[in-house]
Amino acid sequence: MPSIAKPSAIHPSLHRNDLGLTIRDYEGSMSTLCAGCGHDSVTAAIVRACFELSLRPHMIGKMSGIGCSSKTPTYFVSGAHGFNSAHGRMAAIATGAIGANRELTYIGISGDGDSLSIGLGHMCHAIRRNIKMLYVIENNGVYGLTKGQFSASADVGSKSKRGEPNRMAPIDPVMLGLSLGATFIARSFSGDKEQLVPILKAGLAHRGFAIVDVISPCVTFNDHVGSTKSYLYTRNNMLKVNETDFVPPASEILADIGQNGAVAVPMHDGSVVRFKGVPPDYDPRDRRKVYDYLQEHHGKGEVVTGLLYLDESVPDMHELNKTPAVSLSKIPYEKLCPGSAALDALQEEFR
Amino acid sequence: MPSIAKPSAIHPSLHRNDLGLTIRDYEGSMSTLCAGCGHDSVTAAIVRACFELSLRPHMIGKMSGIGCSSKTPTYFVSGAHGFNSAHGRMAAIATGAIGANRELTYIGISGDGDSLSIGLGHMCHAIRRNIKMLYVIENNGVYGLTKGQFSASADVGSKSKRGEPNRMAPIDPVMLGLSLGATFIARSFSGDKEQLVPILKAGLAHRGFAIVDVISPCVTFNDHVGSTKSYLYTRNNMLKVNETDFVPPASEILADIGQNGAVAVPMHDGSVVRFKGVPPDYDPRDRRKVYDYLQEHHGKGEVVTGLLYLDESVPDMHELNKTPAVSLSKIPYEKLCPGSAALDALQEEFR
Amino acid sequence: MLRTGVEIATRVNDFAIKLANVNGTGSASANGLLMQAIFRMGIPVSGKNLFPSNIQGLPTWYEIRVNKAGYTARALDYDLMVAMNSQTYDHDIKEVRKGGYVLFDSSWPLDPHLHRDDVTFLGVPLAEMCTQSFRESRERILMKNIAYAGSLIAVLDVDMQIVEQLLDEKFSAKKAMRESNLKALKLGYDYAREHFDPLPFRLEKMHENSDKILIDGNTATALGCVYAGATVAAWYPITPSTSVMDAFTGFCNQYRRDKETGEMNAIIIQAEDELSAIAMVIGASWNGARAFTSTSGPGISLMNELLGLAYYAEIPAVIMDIQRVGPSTGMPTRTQQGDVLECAYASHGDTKHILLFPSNPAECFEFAAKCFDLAERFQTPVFMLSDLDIGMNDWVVPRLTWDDSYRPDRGRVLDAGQLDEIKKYFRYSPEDENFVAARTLPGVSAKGAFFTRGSGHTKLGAYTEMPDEYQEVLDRLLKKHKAAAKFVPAPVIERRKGARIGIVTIGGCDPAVREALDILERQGQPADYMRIRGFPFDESVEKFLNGHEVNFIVEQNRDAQVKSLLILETNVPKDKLRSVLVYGGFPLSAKWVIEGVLSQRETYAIHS
Amino acid sequence: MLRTGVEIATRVNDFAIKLANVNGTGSASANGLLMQAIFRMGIPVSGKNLFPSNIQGLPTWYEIRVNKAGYTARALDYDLMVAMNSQTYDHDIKEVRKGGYVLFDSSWPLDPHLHRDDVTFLGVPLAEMCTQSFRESRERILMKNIAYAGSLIAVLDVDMQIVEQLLDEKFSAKKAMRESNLKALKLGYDYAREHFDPLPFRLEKMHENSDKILIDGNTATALGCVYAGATVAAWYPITPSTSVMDAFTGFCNQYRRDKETGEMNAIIIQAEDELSAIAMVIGASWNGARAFTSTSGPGISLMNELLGLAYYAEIPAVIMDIQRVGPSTGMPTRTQQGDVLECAYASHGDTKHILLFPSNPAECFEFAAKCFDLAERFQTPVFMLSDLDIGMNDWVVPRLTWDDSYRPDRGRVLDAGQLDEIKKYFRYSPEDENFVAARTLPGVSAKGAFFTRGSGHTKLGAYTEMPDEYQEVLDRLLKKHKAAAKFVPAPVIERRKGARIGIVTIGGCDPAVREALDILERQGQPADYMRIRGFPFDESVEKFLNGHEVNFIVEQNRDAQVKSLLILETNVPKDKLRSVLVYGGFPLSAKWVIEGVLSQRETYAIHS
Ligand SMILES: Cc1ncc(C[n+]2csc(CCOP(=O)(O)OP(=O)(O)O)c2C)c(N)n1
Ligand SMILES: Cc1ncc(C[n+]2csc(CCOP(=O)(O)OP(=O)(O)O)c2C)c(N)n1
Ligand code: SF4
Ligand code: SF4
Ligand SMILES: [Mg+2]
Ligand SMILES: [Mg+2]
Repeated sequence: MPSIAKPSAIHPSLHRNDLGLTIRDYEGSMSTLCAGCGHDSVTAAIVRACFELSLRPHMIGKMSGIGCSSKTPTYFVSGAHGFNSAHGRMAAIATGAIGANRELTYIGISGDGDSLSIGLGHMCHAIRRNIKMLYVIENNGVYGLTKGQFSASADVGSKSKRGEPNRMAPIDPVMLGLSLGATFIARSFSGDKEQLVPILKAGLAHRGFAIVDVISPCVTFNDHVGSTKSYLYTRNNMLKVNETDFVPPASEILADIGQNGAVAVPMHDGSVVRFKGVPPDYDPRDRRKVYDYLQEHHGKGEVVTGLLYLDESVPDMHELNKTPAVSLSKIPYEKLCPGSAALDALQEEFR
Repeated sequence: MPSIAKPSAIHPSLHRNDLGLTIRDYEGSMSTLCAGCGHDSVTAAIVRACFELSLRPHMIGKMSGIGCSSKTPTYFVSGAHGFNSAHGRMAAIATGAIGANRELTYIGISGDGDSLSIGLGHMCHAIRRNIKMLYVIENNGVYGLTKGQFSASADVGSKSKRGEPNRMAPIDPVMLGLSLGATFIARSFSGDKEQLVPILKAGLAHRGFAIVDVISPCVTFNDHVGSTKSYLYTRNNMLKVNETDFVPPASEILADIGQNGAVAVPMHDGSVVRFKGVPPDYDPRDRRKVYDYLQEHHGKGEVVTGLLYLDESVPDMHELNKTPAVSLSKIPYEKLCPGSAALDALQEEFR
Repeated sequence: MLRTGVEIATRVNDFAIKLANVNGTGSASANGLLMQAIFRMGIPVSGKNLFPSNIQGLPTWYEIRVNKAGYTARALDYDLMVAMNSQTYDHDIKEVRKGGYVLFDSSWPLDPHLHRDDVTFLGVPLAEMCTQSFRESRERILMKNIAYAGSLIAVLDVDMQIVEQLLDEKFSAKKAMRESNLKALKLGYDYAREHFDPLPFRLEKMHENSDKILIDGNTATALGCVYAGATVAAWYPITPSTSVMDAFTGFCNQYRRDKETGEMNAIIIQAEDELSAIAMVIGASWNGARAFTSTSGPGISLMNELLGLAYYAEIPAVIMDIQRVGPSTGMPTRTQQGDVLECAYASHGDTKHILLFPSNPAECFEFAAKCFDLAERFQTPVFMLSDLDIGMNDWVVPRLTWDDSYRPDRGRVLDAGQLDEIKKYFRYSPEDENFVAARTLPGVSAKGAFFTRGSGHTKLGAYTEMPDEYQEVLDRLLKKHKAAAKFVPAPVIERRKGARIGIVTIGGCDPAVREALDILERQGQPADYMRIRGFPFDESVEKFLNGHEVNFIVEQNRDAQVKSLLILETNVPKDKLRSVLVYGGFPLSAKWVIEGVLSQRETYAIHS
Repeated sequence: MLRTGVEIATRVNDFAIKLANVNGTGSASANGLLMQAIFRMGIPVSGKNLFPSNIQGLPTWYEIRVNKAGYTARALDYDLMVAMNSQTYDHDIKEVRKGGYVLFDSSWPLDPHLHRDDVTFLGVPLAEMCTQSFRESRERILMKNIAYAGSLIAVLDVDMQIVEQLLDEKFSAKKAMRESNLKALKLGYDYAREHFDPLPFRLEKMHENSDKILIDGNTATALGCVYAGATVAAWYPITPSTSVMDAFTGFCNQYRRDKETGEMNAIIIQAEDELSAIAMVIGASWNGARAFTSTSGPGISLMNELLGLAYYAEIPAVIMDIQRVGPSTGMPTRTQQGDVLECAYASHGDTKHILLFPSNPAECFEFAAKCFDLAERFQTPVFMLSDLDIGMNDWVVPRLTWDDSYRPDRGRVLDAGQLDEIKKYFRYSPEDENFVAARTLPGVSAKGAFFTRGSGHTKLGAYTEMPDEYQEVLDRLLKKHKAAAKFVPAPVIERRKGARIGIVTIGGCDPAVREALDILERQGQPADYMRIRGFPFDESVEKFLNGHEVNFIVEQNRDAQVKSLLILETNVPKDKLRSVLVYGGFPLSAKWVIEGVLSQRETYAIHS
């Protein structure tokens, strides 16, 4: 099918990163989403995060399910392998992919339908296994690709385009993550790149499973008055609990960490995540405090955003399973096959 | 296959309930579970709860998935229809059953494997829909019927029979329920009938979805030293946060409710649940407090039991959907078919 | 009827036009308006919407075929192309037949390389005119479509009164919208009248549609479920089945809601996935409600396990499978008949299911209702295999009728009274002449209580792991399935003089195959026709096939799934069955059927 | 070889015994001990464990057949019944053949109604003796089993040295256990020696097993996966497949763990369900690891959707399906071959998969490894269809051998170097002679990067919704599947003089069918034999079937699934194919095969 002739986006800065690559090198093919779709902004933020972290494109694995959101991996880092799999199964497919090759950096893109309905069980168990990946939920409160049905993240009272209110309690990936022992939990907004990019970078550096719930409005089916996932509503009700600073490994900035009241968390890979403007009654390392804070502000109808919870102390799936540092898919066959002699010896037990 | 010849259990009291039935009338066929299995005690508690509530056997619907736990509906209330369905699908099948007939009292029996692994998504969405049923998880930390693999509820460090420790964070149905907005959340122990029976009765009277997580040891595969789901461990580490009193509708006891520091919650059907011995820092009606309390004591390795959280204010699936009070399956066809005249009229729109 | 690529006499009510648009620009309403107006002119017409799996920005096409003889299958050569999508100019302009016409937006000049000498280009400055006449940018985009509709109305002689009438009906509430639509319509209309000569093909009123309606299969399916008395619907959104539930919801609000109390005599549950959707249907049916789900291929795959439970535990379930192109996600907005084998034998172990094959929305209505009677009488899952073409396109079909004396066939269900009369109740015996045993519903009587299980059970309903006891039940299930053959809709059979071959098909292939049959007959290749409408197959299916030296099975999948089912489930020798397979994803055209049959001419002995 | 019910000459190494126990009382080890001892005596033997889907308390049986001629399929008439389960006395005692023996626990008197004049009752006061000799109640229960083993050793002439040797090996670590076992053994042994005359059938050393081993299919399957170099295993527990992963885990700890670092060159993931298990396999294979899952029918049903994804996106996947009795939960501890059709055509849309049919543990080992080569060469799912009988029973098979020169066939995978050499990389072309295109692995080179999708794609890997582009790829997939016929294990074919009929089967039916063939030949009914080992079918399969006027397809399911596959996927006329179906859930016996064939004698013209 002929591809669209929109003019390709222009990036003023052709600034190069440590690999000598420009941000262009992290882009993908032209988006086919609706003009104004929040998902395209998330794509742009991912492009920037990968660029700034100087990730090698071919060492990235892009995973997704099915949905408008799940289409987006085609729109970033065309130099990376991508897998647009089946509806709701991405977390499980990623688990297998990561099991086979722990050397790649995994970026999973999902939607609220993909993750909170059909794929809910898989996501919960991916959290349990603490598989090392960045897991982005592009959350618009509806099933975009199937034309606007409520998803499980729709808030009570939020109105559909036709005006019917949703009546069921929403599934909040943040609360869910807290209850399941998730080790990295963030919420952001597609319209706030300043906040989103550092969070994505921190997520990419995290030791295990990093959930980032991004409110990403669906301009076509859920951006109307009465929706609690619209641009307007989110802007008006968004509360930033903190600002995230991502400090790459061995950066001189390391010096002033912890100073002037900022909370600093050293990441597994040597980088540091620094939280600024953290309220006194809040500590991103204390599950109880976080839950309490969120409950309180959620009660006030506020959409709390930021890197909400972080715990670098929990081993990921590979550490738990004592697999070698090198990718299992790279281990030479000779090391895997016990050989005929061992077989003969073994068979003495079968007599 | 010939059924077993164990002598059938003897019940001393042949006391009759309001329907003139004895407890025998609430029993089912002989259990084929291992001698000492916790599930059999849960069965006994259910028998007693139904008997004491004077439920009409044929107005009960028994639902289950697959597992040793899911076998138990055959062992109680043989006068009720039962549905031993498929592994993990009970919550969804019950949703449909309840949708069709809201007049029955539904008792769902599941296992930790059935509910927290393969059936996790369905259970979470049953919570969201707040379908009116008692949902019992007979939680033994293992897959009993398939011979003892760890389930998702196995605690970190809990040892398998072979001695390997579980390494992944458990999925705790109580925490999960809190995060998903469940309206009735309890935890108990198969070995503590005094606590369990009133909780089951309260659950049966609840307006919506009542989760009861019952620690129910698997004597064959998970009752050894090193297991955190053994009889011994549970007894030693169990902390009763409160005592539940179930007060049936229009009972004289109603008088002294609320007195001597007890918390009393009026149920949808006019009955009352009274909490005794509630710690000062605890309120079963305050989600935040409950979460905080559980986190604190869980941290100390305590197994907090009791009717932990209760909210009677949330409508169930039928109320949310404005269905009639009578079972949909009973509505006469004449009321359902618009008839030929309406069809002719309608078709003017199709021209 | 097909015409060769060259000859172009002036033709009345016999031509095909194609409209190429950009998805999400509101062209659908303009195209629908045209289609509906032609329908109201009493002329046989069809419209096929070829849309992408995308919400906005990708190419989308709409085809309208007008044919006084009533041939309304997809035509493959277009007399007129309305080229509104610059991305696809190349492709679209190539598709116009020699001597055909291209109507395009002349606000921008056509790139020279797009020019063709053998077609006439009709330029209308649509964007220009709309920009001048309308303020809002969104409105300008929308009105462009109405404007080209206006031009078409002019060049094709669509009855303007009818069009205005349609606008009145559509915008009775919103006067302003009506005005702007009329305005846009006039823009295009007047421009065309001024600048273009009459085309060699045009419309003229007929009286073919007085007893007909214009409806899509999914709406008709939903209506069938309402009339059958379905009260529980569970589903998970998936193209192209979603509109079944949208329509069912609408009809329930219209017909099932109590004006005073606001209570609705139905519950529609958007499930968390397809596993739960079928689970809910099974749970509701177990409890005595008429329940159904609508889905498409991927959903059927996910339902596999529970379909086996319903089959083995003998629980009614109705599944509307609106097929799309597989495997996997495949092409969600393209049509295929690729789920036939999967539905017939869904689930592990030995299972066989009942299938119905509607050919158009009218049969969707009839068969949807029928599904519930079959599911309850045979206490088993019943599939209606519709598809995207039937389900989502508007078809001209005879008015739907309903017999008010109809009462649901609930099958064998014992009530409290009947239970009192028997000594002891057993779920799986005694069986009736169709090998069906009586079930009981929860909440009726303790005497009827039994334990439903998907594990091994005896004919009395008790748990078993014993071969003979297990086998006894499984063997009855096989007989029960065979017995259903007499109850599914019989095949439609039409014979022609001198026919020695048979042409067989299912579902939406019907109009294309019928057109092909006429053409073949004219070419001295008369063939008998059979359209299969249900599985298990009725004896008449076997008789027809055995009665012809060769039968061509026309179906829309790669692996000849219907033919495979005929081979396995009838006594017909394999060499009597040939395939004509078309599975690219667009609705079937007679041309492909004819080519498919004639290309195999040499491979069979017959014909002078 | 079968004997008629009456004649009872003294027989050496030719008899069958059945042991009836209560589940969960530890009888398995006693029965296994006997079986192993007989094996060590060099005598052809088989043991079939008929256990319930229950952990403790329900009836369970173990059958041992000893046959010097090597016929070790299930025998249906028992010379000796060891009746240890009072619940099933009735049933068990009835099963003993005329003139047979019943060994029972005489601690309690047998109810008179159980008495039979035509069998001899051997009472051993097992409980009594054990209560006197052992303190702990659990020990008493366990030792009762060892005690009856002792009695059997006595009456059957099992070599006591071998038994003691086995105990030494088993309890090398636990001396105390060894002593109590020996003690219990002696109790039963001495009692029997004292009280019973020699039986008319007994054991005598032979030398048949020197080059053989005793192993179950699931262990062999796991071993095959280890030797094939599988590094990622994902599974969800389900009987009877669970022991595949138990064994794989054990072998990985043994062979894949680095003694120093403790690191393991494999990851075994217990998934949350079967959907995720297959998802993990697909993810891992996509990433270049050899990955597999093991499951049974219900799991296959749940995997349906993703199997279509792997087929269409062309991703290797290996699935070990240890079949059990369906439909639905069915009988989890009974055996069947009921998933053949579901696996062959799994998923919606047009799909076809590669199937392997091992007949015993030795082939499980060989085929399990083969699965990975096929999956990677053809970039598609490959199923090995084992079953409960093969997978969970101990079989006597030739020692397993491994060719150290074997290297995995990774199929077409481009490395960085090869990618540098090509101008541009496209996922789905060019194709090789087997219609397979080269894939690339993530993490190798940006030049090899592509987007894997289950949605419509062109032969270059780009997204498409266009019929011709879609069809081009789908047609190649069909050719690719056909091409695999040359690569799956060829059928085993054995011809007999004068044979005019063919007898065809798959998998674990092999020993029973071979025994039947010998008996039929003796009865003047020689038949040629073909055991199919893979799908798609090799030409030789077609040739064999066409070469016989009638072929009997022996299989363990109700719906003749293998025969159906042969009808659909070969050119063989239907009337050449007949069915012999045995699907009650117990392993096949020659008796049923013979009956099945002879009962259809009248229906075909052949034989003098
Ligand atoms: C098994 C299956 N069921 C249903 C669908 C149809 N489907 C495609 S996308 C989608 C939901 C998408 O919603 P979400 O994940 O929130 O993504 P969004 O489009 O909103 O970004 C559904 C139901 C499918 N592709 N597969
Ligand atoms: C689809 C499917 N997968 C796997 C199984 C096998 N299976 C039966 S019960 C069970 C787990 C039971 O564990 P749980 O729910 O905790 O019940 P318990 O036996 O411990 O009481 C499993 C995996 C099955 N029956 N169906
Ligand atoms: S439908 Fe909504 S989610 Fe999908 S692309 Fe358009 S705006 Fe984005
Ligand atoms: S195995 Fe465990 S859970 Fe199952 S019956 Fe026995 S004790 Fe109970
Ligand atoms: Mg969404
Ligand atoms: Mg359990």
